[in-house]
Amino acid sequence: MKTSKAKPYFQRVAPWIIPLLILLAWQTLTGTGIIANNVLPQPLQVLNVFIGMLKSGELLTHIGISSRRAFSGFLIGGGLGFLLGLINGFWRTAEKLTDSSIQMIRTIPHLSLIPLVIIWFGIEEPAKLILVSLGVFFPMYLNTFHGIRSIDPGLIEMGQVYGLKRFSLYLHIFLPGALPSILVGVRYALGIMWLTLIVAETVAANSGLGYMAMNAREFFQMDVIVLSILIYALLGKLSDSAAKLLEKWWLQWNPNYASR
Amino acid sequence: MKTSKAKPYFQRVAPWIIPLLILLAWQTLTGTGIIANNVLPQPLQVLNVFIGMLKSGELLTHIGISSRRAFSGFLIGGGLGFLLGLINGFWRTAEKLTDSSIQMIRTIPHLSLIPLVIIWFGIEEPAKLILVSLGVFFPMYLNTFHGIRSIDPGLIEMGQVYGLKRFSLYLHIFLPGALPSILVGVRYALGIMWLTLIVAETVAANSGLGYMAMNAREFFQMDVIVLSILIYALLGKLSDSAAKLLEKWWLQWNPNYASR
Amino acid sequence: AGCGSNSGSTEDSKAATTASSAPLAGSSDEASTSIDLSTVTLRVGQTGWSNLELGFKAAGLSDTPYKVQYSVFQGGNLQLEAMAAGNIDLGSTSEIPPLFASQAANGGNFKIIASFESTTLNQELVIPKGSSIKSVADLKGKKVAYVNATTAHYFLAKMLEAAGLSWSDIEAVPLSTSDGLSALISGKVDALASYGNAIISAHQNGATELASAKDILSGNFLYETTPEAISDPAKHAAIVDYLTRLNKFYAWTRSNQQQWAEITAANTKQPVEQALNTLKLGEAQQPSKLSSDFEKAIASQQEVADTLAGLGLLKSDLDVSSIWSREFEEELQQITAESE
Amino acid sequence: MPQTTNGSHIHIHQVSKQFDEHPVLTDVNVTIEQGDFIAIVGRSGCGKSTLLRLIAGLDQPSAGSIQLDDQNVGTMHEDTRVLFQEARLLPWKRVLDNVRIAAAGNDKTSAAEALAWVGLEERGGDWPRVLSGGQKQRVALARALVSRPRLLLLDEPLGALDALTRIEMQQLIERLWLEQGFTAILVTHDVSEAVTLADRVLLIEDGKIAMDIKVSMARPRERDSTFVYYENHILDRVLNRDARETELLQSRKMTYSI
Amino acid sequence: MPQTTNGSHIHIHQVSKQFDEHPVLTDVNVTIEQGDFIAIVGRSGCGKSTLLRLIAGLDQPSAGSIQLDDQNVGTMHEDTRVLFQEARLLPWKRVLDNVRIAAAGNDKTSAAEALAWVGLEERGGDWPRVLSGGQKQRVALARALVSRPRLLLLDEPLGALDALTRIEMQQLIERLWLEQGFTAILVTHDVSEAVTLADRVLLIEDGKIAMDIKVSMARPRERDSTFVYYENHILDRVLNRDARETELLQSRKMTYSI
Ligand SMILES: Nc1ncnc2c1ncn2[C@@H]1O[C@H](COP(=O)(O)OP(=O)(O)OP(=O)(O)O)[C@@H](O)[C@H]1O
Ligand SMILES: Nc1ncnc2c1ncn2[C@@H]1O[C@H](COP(=O)(O)OP(=O)(O)OP(=O)(O)O)[C@@H](O)[C@H]1O
Ligand SMILES: [Mg+2]
Ligand SMILES: [Mg+2]
Repeated sequence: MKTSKAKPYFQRVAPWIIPLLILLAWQTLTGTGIIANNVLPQPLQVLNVFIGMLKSGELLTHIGISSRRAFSGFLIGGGLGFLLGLINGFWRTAEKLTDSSIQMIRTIPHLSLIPLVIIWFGIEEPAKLILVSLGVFFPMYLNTFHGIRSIDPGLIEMGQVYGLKRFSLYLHIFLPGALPSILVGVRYALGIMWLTLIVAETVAANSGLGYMAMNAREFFQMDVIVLSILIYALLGKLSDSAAKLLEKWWLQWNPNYASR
Repeated sequence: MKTSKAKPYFQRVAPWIIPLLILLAWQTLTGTGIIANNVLPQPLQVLNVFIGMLKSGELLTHIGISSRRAFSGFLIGGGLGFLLGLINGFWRTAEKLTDSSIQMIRTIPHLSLIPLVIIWFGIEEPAKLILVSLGVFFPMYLNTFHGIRSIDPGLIEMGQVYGLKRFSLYLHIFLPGALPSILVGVRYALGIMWLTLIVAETVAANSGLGYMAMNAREFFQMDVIVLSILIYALLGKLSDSAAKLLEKWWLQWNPNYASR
Repeated sequence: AGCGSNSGSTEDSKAATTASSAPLAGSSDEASTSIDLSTVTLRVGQTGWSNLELGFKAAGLSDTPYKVQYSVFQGGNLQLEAMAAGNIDLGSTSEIPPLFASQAANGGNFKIIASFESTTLNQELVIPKGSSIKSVADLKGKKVAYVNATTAHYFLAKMLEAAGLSWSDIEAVPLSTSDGLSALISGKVDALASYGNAIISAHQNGATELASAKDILSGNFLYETTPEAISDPAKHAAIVDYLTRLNKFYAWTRSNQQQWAEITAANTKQPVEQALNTLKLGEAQQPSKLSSDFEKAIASQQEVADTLAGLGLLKSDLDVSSIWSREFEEELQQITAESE
Repeated sequence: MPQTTNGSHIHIHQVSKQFDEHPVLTDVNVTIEQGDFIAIVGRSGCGKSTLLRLIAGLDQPSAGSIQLDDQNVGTMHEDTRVLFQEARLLPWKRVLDNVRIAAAGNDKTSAAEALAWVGLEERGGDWPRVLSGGQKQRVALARALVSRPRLLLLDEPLGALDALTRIEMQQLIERLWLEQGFTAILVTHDVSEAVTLADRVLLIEDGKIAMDIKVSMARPRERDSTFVYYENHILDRVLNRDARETELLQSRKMTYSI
Repeated sequence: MPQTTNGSHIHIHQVSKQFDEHPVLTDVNVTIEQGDFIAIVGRSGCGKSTLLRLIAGLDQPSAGSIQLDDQNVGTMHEDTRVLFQEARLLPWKRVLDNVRIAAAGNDKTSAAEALAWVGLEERGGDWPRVLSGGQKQRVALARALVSRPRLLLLDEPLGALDALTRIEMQQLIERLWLEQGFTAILVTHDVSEAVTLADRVLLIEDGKIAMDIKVSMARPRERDSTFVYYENHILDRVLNRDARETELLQSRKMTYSI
């Protein structure tokens, strides 16, 4: 009882302690020149660049273009991965036919396919979309499949014995049962999505965050480099939070998610 | 009963149908010139290059160097991720302090850190190790943490009520309970490990598979490019199979793994 | 190791006063008393493949009295990036990357200290097999790949200017050397401005030359080092020694063309004849050797800077001489004088 | 016997089941008529649940055949419902929705009605995890009863309930059985429950049907002398197997209606 | 009463527990002496498991206090063991290892011995998932009994067992209790079981202790007239609550020893 008032306060503050310490260390180390500016720019300098690029509209354009690329790729690759995961989780024959091939392809790091993607699909938007889709496909597929496979067999038996057919069985048992795992897959896929985009946007892009970062690298603009990293972090955080919100909402029944 | 003899045969053959079809299509399309050789080399040509490079010992050197880099990074990053996942899964205060910071950093695509890693850690082996470690850290951390958190609370309660203290509780309940999830993390991490290495080995490397592939790209040696992709696939498959073997062995108790 | 022939005179004249020159000191006792090079590690960048490391070994020049640590980069810009972070001591680039690097917050943490003349062959604007494009002027509205912030960037601009086009008349696509090559061969771009291996490979895959940069470019290859290395007597001495050996190395490749072509071919996976041919043509056009004419080199680079400034890629007021250091001028003149 | 008998009939012929090398059932033969109410009793681990799973088509016999309405039981049968020994509630559905999945056409009203039968009309909106053990079991019962099966298999449906709730639930099962006329097979460890509900009691022992007794009593059954006769008859058979048990019986001098 | 009483004593003072707004227990007061054997009976969902969890320190009361050996129960207590209503076996440990985690010093011999007590000496090497419902429950019982607690909380430990196995397990619990002298609290829905084992029977009704009876009989107890007196006394109290139940009683004319 005594601690119940002290704790929430600590718990609310705790997550910010380390980020604040880092920021503080960053500012003092760079501000006092212990770390040279070309090794790490000052936070305020980064903020200035941020405001400048924000005002000129440049930043928002880049973010907009990158986001569109990212999410189109996510929808295509993630959607396919999800569907195939469902099908293979459910239908043994399909699994036997395709799973081991998919697993084999999965082990090819998709970034090593860049030369082939360029040769086959060119250097325009399709190539970027394909790379992102490829990157996103596998975590979605794996987690959907794994989620379906790790549903308590007792519950599936129950569903079958109560006369649930294909579609109802999906809707009432497989989907909700696999959902925690699928959402973990979504969060992974979102991470891979941004990761891929960074590399994909260095291939023949003249817009987007990856281009902005690469360009900054060529001109040694440390402040822009750091800014672009922070923006990636921000975008990543945003999409991750969205996924987390879905978790909270869809997984209320699960004490492991409800209690957080 | 009738199908029980026909099935195993189909099941043993089925996984090879698609790969064989692909190989066949590849050979006929390239062999007949429908697909030009500079768009996709013939399988036999790739095989020739493979044998040639194998004989000269060059290939094995590259593979050896890359593997050493990959697994050192995996051990460091994966080990740290695992430890921190355990600590945070178990100890609420640590979680409150560090989890949200880790999650924030996680959303930064680690490849976007390449410029900073170069500036801070140079261009030698440490930089590559750090990139791989960074890439591997997060899946290991996330899955360990998630694995521990999704253990049936009833079993944890049981363990506590039966007087299991910290270490025993870890050993008998948390670790085995989180193992399926941890192993999924290992398989992800292995994927990310090779992916990162491909990019990391284009930064100031003069050995390793990434360098070999990059070099081939500079000279548009499609056969070497395709070969390097196949070797990545092979290495990925090998490490994945090792992880799967662990699954089979450690998760005998779990009908979802035992039955496969 | 066949490299001590001209060491005596330099030592006598310089070692006592500047204590900065100990070329090929391995053979000399006095050198080691004046300056201890054995604790020095010189970190050298190479572009593309380990050409210097292997070349020195083949030419018998690798017995340096200091340690040399080599790294390979994809391009000169990346070498300068590593130098900005203090990760290498000696880098080599074309004239363009230093111009960009100098715009960094701290001026890039480098100075250009030497210039080598080299061939300007294999720097071309090429079109894929079967292309209907006849001249640079035909590129209007076409997709042209180039390697950003390199000589290709510069000579493409010059070629367009000569053909009466402006940069915005084409659809310029910045690609890395390898991606540009892939894109050209698979017909995804209409032309490619690139250099070196990419051009050789492009020709092998049926591409043809639309325009050559051999008369646009100076062929100057610049060597950069960090201010700290310049002022560190030991490093300074090591660099001078290294550049001396470098000049010898190029001389060696001229007299051992077959051997060097074989090494090149093995490491870049091309036929030996092709490597040999490239080497011969290049040497015929403009042999690789150290140049100590600082004025000429700086003027040449200033012209490049002005062109890029005209494209809006650089600040217009860049004074190129500000990124040069003449600290090595005397020693370099010595070397060139001796090697003649 | 129910008025209308639209229940399934079952023919179990020489059925054996073994797990690995360990035999659980050997050469079991039973015929079950349309609309019968069968109780299966036997000691813990004797194979009651296993037999139920075989009849439901959830598992395949190692030898022999099971015919449901003259068809070999391959996989699950359309009109068969099972109440498992564990509740098996879907954790992601609220209590009412858990019952609804079994109701014809997902009907909410009949699901709510079924919840009322088991005395949980007010818990429809809760998550299964907050229910008590007995409440979970009752939800599972409601789900089984709302599904209008032709064959209903009940695996210790009332094990976690107190005496009173238990009687209510027995009456509920009997009433619905009489109304709907399905065939019912009830696994129970309570002989008195078996006699209360079943037309026929089977005892499984050593992997075989060791006893097969018809209980010819009018319904609703009262605990009269006939009842006690059947109860004791079955209990004697169950308990008087070996010396140890007889001895136990004497030392405790209890009636075994537990 | 056991010979040696190294059991805990418990003082429950004005304890209330509610989930969300829904009250389960209100103002419960009980004192339990060292080495007592207490049985808790009550209808499904009345709060038996909840009370047990509060005593075990697995949950906190909404109001009031619980003292174990004169100390406030904050979290779990060193020497308290709980047998949960579900078996809660670790699926990744074989049966014997599941029992071992509770044995002092992880002792294999005593774990094997405990398995023999519950008649499963041969199943030590199996995975829990292949056990039958009653076998799982017996493994959980073995695990609870091997752990030499000072306070043992048993939540319907014998619910899934047949009559005979049940009696054996009751005797087992009684014997170990007499030997080791722990304090035992047994939740059961079987009044006869409560009378067989407990010194004191508590009935929970409407969130309160509605009845608190001392059972003063010598052990081992036989089903004599005193036994039946206690049994009927408790059953009357349990069943004669309202008209509906009385009516039920009359219509069925059964004794409620189920
Ligand atoms: N975590 C919880 N959240 C909300 N309600 C709960 C929770 N746990 C228990 N309850 C409710 O409290 C009441 C008492 O539950 P409890 O498990 O103590 O019953 P019980 O007496 O053990 O019943 P049974 O004999 O059926 O096991 C029930 O109505 C149950 O739904
Ligand atoms: N999948 C399985 N693999 C191996 N053995 C099994 C399996 N399922 C059941 N058994 C074994 O078969 C025997 C019979 O099990 P079953 O579940 O049918 O018993 P039961 O009569 O239902 O017992 P209870 O009353 O305890 O539930 C048990 O010894 C059990 O361990
Ligand atoms: Mg059973
Ligand atoms: Mg309970």
